[in-house]
Amino acid sequence: MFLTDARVEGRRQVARAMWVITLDAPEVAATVKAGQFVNLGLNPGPLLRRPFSVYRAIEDRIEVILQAVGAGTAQLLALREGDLVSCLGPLGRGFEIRSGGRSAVLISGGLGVAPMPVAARDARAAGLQVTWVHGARSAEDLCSESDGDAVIVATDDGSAGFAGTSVAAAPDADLVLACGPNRMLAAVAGRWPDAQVAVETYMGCGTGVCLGCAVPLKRGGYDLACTEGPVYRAGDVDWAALPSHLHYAATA
Amino acid sequence: MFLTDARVEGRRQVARAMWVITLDAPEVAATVKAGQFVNLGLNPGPLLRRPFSVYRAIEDRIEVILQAVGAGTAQLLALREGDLVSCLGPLGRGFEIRSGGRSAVLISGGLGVAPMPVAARDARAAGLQVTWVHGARSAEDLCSESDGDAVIVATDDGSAGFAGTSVAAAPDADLVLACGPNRMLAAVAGRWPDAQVAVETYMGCGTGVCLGCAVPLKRGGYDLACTEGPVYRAGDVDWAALPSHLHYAATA
Amino acid sequence: MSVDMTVRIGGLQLRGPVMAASGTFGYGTEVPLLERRALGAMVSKGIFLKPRHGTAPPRIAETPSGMLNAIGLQGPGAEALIRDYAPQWAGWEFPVLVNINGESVSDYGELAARLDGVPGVAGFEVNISCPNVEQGGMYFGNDPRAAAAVTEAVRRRTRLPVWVKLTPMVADIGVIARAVESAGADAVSAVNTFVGMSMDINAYHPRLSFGTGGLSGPAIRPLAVHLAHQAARAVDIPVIGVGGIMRAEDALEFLIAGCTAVQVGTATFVNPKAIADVHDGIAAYLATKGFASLAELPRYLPRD
Amino acid sequence: MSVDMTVRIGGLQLRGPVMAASGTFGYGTEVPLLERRALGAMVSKGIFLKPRHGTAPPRIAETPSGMLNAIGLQGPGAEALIRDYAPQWAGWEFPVLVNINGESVSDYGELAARLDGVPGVAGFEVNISCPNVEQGGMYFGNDPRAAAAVTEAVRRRTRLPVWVKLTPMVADIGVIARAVESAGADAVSAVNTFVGMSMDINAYHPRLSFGTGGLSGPAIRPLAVHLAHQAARAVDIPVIGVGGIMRAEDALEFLIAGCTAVQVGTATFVNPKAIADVHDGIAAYLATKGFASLAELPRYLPRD
Ligand SMILES: Cc1cc2nc3c(=O)[nH]c(=O)nc-3n(C[C@H](O)[C@H](O)[C@H](O)COP(=O)(O)OP(=O)(O)OC[C@H]3O[C@@H](n4cnc5c(N)ncnc54)[C@H](O)[C@@H]3O)c2cc1C
Ligand SMILES: Cc1cc2nc3c(=O)[nH]c(=O)nc-3n(C[C@H](O)[C@H](O)[C@H](O)COP(=O)(O)OP(=O)(O)OC[C@H]3O[C@@H](n4cnc5c(N)ncnc54)[C@H](O)[C@@H]3O)c2cc1C
Ligand SMILES: Cc1cc2nc3c(=O)[nH]c(=O)nc-3n(C[C@H](O)[C@H](O)[C@H](O)COP(=O)(O)O)c2cc1C
Ligand SMILES: Cc1cc2nc3c(=O)[nH]c(=O)nc-3n(C[C@H](O)[C@H](O)[C@H](O)COP(=O)(O)O)c2cc1C
Ligand code: FES
Ligand code: FES
Repeated sequence: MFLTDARVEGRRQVARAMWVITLDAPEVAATVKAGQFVNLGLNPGPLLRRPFSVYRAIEDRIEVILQAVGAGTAQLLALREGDLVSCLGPLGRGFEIRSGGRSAVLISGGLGVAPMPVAARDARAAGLQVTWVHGARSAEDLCSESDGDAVIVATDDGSAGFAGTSVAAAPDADLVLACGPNRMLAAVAGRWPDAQVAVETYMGCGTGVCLGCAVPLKRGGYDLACTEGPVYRAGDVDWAALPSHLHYAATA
Repeated sequence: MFLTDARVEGRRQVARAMWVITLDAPEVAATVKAGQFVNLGLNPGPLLRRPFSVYRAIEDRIEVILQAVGAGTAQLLALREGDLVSCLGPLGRGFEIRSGGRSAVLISGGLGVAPMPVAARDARAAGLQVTWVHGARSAEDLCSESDGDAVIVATDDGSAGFAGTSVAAAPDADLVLACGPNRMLAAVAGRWPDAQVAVETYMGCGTGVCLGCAVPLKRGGYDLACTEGPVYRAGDVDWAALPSHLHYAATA
Repeated sequence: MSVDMTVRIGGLQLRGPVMAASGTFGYGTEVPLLERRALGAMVSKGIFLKPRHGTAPPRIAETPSGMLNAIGLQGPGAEALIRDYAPQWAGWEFPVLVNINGESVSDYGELAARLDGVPGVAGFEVNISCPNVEQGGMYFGNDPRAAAAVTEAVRRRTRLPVWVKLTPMVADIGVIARAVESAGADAVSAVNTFVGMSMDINAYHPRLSFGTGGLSGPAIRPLAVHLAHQAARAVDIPVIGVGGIMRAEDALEFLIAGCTAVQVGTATFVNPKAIADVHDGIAAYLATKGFASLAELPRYLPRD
Repeated sequence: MSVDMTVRIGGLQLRGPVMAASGTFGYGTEVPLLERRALGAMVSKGIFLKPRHGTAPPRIAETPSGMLNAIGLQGPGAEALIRDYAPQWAGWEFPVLVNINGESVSDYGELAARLDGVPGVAGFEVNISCPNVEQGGMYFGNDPRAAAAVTEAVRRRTRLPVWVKLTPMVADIGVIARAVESAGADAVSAVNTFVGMSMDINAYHPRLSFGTGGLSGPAIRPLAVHLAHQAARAVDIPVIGVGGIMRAEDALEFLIAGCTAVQVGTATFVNPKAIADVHDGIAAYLATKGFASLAELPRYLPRD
C-alpha cells in the first residue's frame, strides 16, 4: 500500500457524463491487481477519501473512470492537468484470476466497467478467452472504450445491442466476473453463485480500521469490503441485507 | 453591493510572499471607493468569506493584494487563470477624501498598502498633493509597486530607507490616511487624532448582520467595522480594547 | 408546476417554510441583496428589555464548517426596537417575531408585555439559552421547570404566538420540549448554537474574548437534525428546525425529520441570497418528486 | 533540539502525548503505513465480553467536516482478544489499553476481571456511552451515579490503570467527571462522539440503518475542546482530549485547554500517518517556541 500525491495527467470523456482521469502513481500502477481500488483525497474538499476502482494501469500511470454524483466526484472532475490528488492504494482484494478453465465472461453495468480492463488483461494473460458484456441505461451511457476480445452490448431501453440487462445478455463461462449496481450483482448471484463480484459500500477509511464498509454474509455476520472485499463470491453475500441505493448505484 | 462569480485574470508577485491577483468584477470596479473591500468566497474552501481591500480598479477588473497567512489566503493564491471566486462588494465605508487642504499623506505598514493606490488616485483627483510612506519589516517585504507621487520608504531593520516605522517617517499633512496592523494605527492616533485609519477585525458576514466585527469606541460601545468602518477617525477608536493580534497583523 | 409551500405554525400562516434565524439577519433592514419574496417569516436579533453593548472583540472565530460567536446579545433594547424597527415591519408582507431574552423570569414577562400589541410585532421567539441570573447562572434552557416558568410568564402577557427556542446543551431535549409545550408554547425552534471553544495556540488563551462561543453552521447540522427530530417526536406543537442549513437539501433533512418549517442562520453570512436559494430549492425538489404541496412530503417520525 | 514529549497519565508513563482513539485503529494490527514510533499509547476498538456482529449497513455517512458512524461495537469478544491480539501487544513498545463496554454494571466488572493480568493489556478505557440495559436503556454516561458505579466495578477488579471515556451528551460534563474521579478513575478521556442524524432525502428515512450515529471529525472539535476543558477544570486526574484532531495545531488546542494528552481518531481514516504527523508537529511547535518539554507548555485553566 502506498500514499502519494498523484499528479493529474489528463482527462477524457468516454460516455455521457462519464470521464477517465489519468494520475501519475508509479507504485500503484506497478502493483495493482484487477478489482483493487484507490482512495482519493482532496484538500480543500470533503473530509473523507473517495474509493475508485483502478480502470487501467499503464507504465507509471493509473486511470480512474468516474461520473459526477456528488461533491467529491464533481471536484475530481474539475481538476486540471498538474493538480495533485492524494492517492492511497492499491486497496482491497481483487479478482482471483487463475489459469484453468477456458473462458471468462466479464459483466459490467454502467460504471461497473471500472475494473474490467485490468481484469481482461489478467484473464487473457492467464490464457482465458475473454468475453465482455457491458450494459447501461441507453446507448449514450455505454463506455466507449474496451480493451477486450469481444464486447456484447446491452441497454435497458434497447437503444443499442441487446435490450435488457448485461446479466441477461451474458453467456456462461468457466470464470464469471461482475461489477455494477448491487442489485445487478444480486442477479448475477442468482445465476452463477460462484461468480466473483465487486460490491460497493460506503467506506470510511478503505483500510480496515473503521468497520464502516460492512458486507452482510449468508453465513451471518459481516465482512469488510475494503480489506476482505470488494470482490466476493456472489453466493456468499446476503444481498437482501446489502443496501442497493448508494448514490453511484442510483445514477449508474 | 454586488454578488458575482469573478474570473481570476492573473497574478503577480510584488514583495517577498506578497502577491496581487486580478479579478474580473465590472460592477465592483466601477463603484469601489478607496478603503472599501470585497468579501471573497471559495467553494470548496473555508465556510466564511475573506475580506480584502480593493487594491486597484482598472476598467472591468479589480486587484487584491495578499499574503498567505492561513488556509483561505493560501487557496486564493493557488487559483489559476480562469478559476472563479465568489465576490461580494464593494463593502464598507471607505476614506472620505474631500477637496480642501493642500496635502495628503498615505501611511501604510506591510499589507496595509492595500487601499493606498485607490486612495492616491482619489486624493490626486481631489487636487491634493500626495505623499506615500510605506513601511515593512525589511527591504524584501516592501511592496514594489506604487502609483503615488512620492514614496518614502521605511523598514524596521533599516535595510531600506528610513530605519523605523512608517508612522515615524511620515510628514504632517492636511489629510492623513493610514492602514496597517492595528498597533501601528494606534500610533497614528497618538500623533494625528483626525487621521482616517482602516482597521481590521475578524468578520463573519461583511454586511452588518452578524455583529462579529465590533470596533470598541472611545465614547463607549461598539461599531461594526464592515458597515460603519473599516475606516475610522483615529481618535474615535478605543485602541487598547481592539485586538492587535489578528493573523494578518501577526505576519504583516 | 407551482407547489403550495404554505405552512401553519402555532397561530401563524406562513407563505413558505423558510425563515431568517435570530441574530443572523439583524432587524431585517440590514441584509443586502435581500429577496423578500422567499421569506416565510423573520425572527429579529435577540433583544433584552434594556440596551446592551455586547462582548468585547474578538467575537467570532471560524472552525471547520462552522463558526463560534459570542456577540453577547448586543442590541438597542425594547424602546428603540419599538421606535426604529417595528414600524417598518408593520408594512412587510411576512410576519416578524421578536427573539426575547432575560436574566430572570420576570424580565421575559415584562419584555413580552411591552412589545405585545406593538404594530409590526407578530409574535415572540423566547430564547431560553440565557443564564438564569436569579438562580446562579444555570441556563433556563436545560432545566424543564425554569424553561416552563419563562414560557408561562410570556404566555400570560400576550395573545400573540409564543415560540420557544431550545438550546442543544441538554441531556434530553424531549423533556424540555414537553415542558414548554405544557406551559403554553405554540411552537419550538430547535436548536440554538452549541457551546464551544477554540484556542489561540500562540497566545495560550481562547480566541474569543468571552472564552466560549456558540457553534453554528454546517458542522452542527447532523446534531441539529437529531435534536429537532427528538423534539418533534416529543411534542404535538410544530417544531422549527435550525442548524447548519446551507442548501435546500439540508432544509429537507429537517422537514423529513418531522419539522414544520426551518430557519436559516449562518448561511446568510456566506450567501446573502441563501434564504431564497433554500426556498426555491425546496419548491423545485417537491415539483420534481411530483408533490403538489409541502404538506405531502413524507416524514420520518416514529413515535415511541 | 529534541523536546521531551513524555507524559504521565494515571499510572502510565507515555513517550508521547498522542494516542490512537478507540474504534479508529482496530486492534493495532490493521493500520497500514503505521509509524509506531509516534504512538504514545493505543486504545483498542471497544469490546464486549461476548462477540458482536455490529449493525447492518449503511453504518457511516459523511457530513460537513465530519462523519456519523453506527458500527454497533462489532467485535470478537474477550476470548478472541486474549487469544489473537493481546500476545502481539505484549511485544509492542507502547501500552495498549482495552476499551471495555457492557450493558450492565456487572458486565463491565466481569470484562475487566477477565482481562486483568493478561500480558499485553496495559489498562482499561471504560466506555460509558453504552445504554444501561438494566435501567431501561438510559446511558451510563449521563447519570453520575451509573457512571460512578461502572467505574467502581472496574476499579475493584483490576490494579491496572482505569480511564473513563466520557460522553458529550450531558448537560454538565464536570459532574460526570467528578463522579468517576471519586469512584477511582485514574484519568478521563473527553469526549466520545456526539449523537447525530442525517436524512436520505430520496428515501425519506435516515441514511444510517441504525437511525442515529456518532458524529466525529473536525466538525466537533470546538465542542470537544470546550468539554475537555470543562472536565479539566472539574477534576485533578489527567484529562485526555479527543475530538476532531487532524493536525498538531488541533492537538495543541486541547493541550492548552488543560489536557495532558490527546487521542486521534477519524483523522487516521483520512491520513494513515495522522498520528505521526500530529506527534511530530507538536514537537516542532514546542521547539520553535523554545520549550524544552511538553510540560512547559502554558495551559489556560482557570479554576472556578
Ligand atoms: C470499492 C469501490 C470502488 C468504486 N469505484 C468507482 C469507480 O471506479 N468509479 C466511480 O465513479 N465510482 C466508484 N465508486 C463509487 C464512488 O466511490 C462514489 O461515487 C463516490 O465516493 C461519491 O463521492 P461524491 O462525493 O461525489 O458523492 P457524495 O454522495 O457527496 O458522497 C457522500 C459520501 O458518500 C460516499 N459515497 C457516495 N456514493 C458512494 C458509493 N457509490 N460508494 C461508496 N461510497 C459512496 C462518499 O464516499 C462520501 O463519503 C466505487 C466505490 C467503491 C466502494
Ligand atoms: C477590511 C479588511 C480588509 C483586509 N484587506 C486585506 C488585504 O487587502 N490583503 C490581505 O492580505 N489581507 C487583508 N485583510 C486580512 C484578510 O482578510 C485575512 O488575512 C484573511 O481573512 C485570512 O484568511 P485565511 O483563511 O488565510 O487565514 P485564517 O487565519 O485561516 O483565517 C481564519 C479566520 O480568521 C479570519 N481572519 C484571519 N486573519 C484575519 C484578519 N487579519 N482580518 C480579518 N479576518 C481575519 C478569517 O477571515 C477566517 O475567518 C483584510 C481584513 C479586513 C477586515
Ligand atoms: C452571530 C450569531 C448570532 C446569533 N444570535 C442569536 C440570538 O440573538 N438569539 C437566538 O435565539 N439565536 C441566535 N443565534 C442562533 C441562530 O439563530 C441559530 O439558532 C444558530 O446559528 C444555528 O443555525 P445556523 O447554523 O443556520 O446558523 C445566533 C447565531 C449567530 C451565528
Ligand atoms: C468508526 C468509529 C468507531 C468508534 N468506536 C469507538 C469505540 O469502540 N469505543 C469508544 O470509546 N469510542 C469509539 N469511537 C469514538 C472515538 O474514539 C473518538 O472518541 C471520536 O471519534 C472523536 O474523535 P475524532 O473526532 O478524532 O474521531 C469511535 C469513533 C469512530 C469514528
Ligand atoms: S472502509 Fe473502513 S473498514 Fe472498510
Ligand atoms: S462582519 Fe458581520 S456585522 Fe460586520
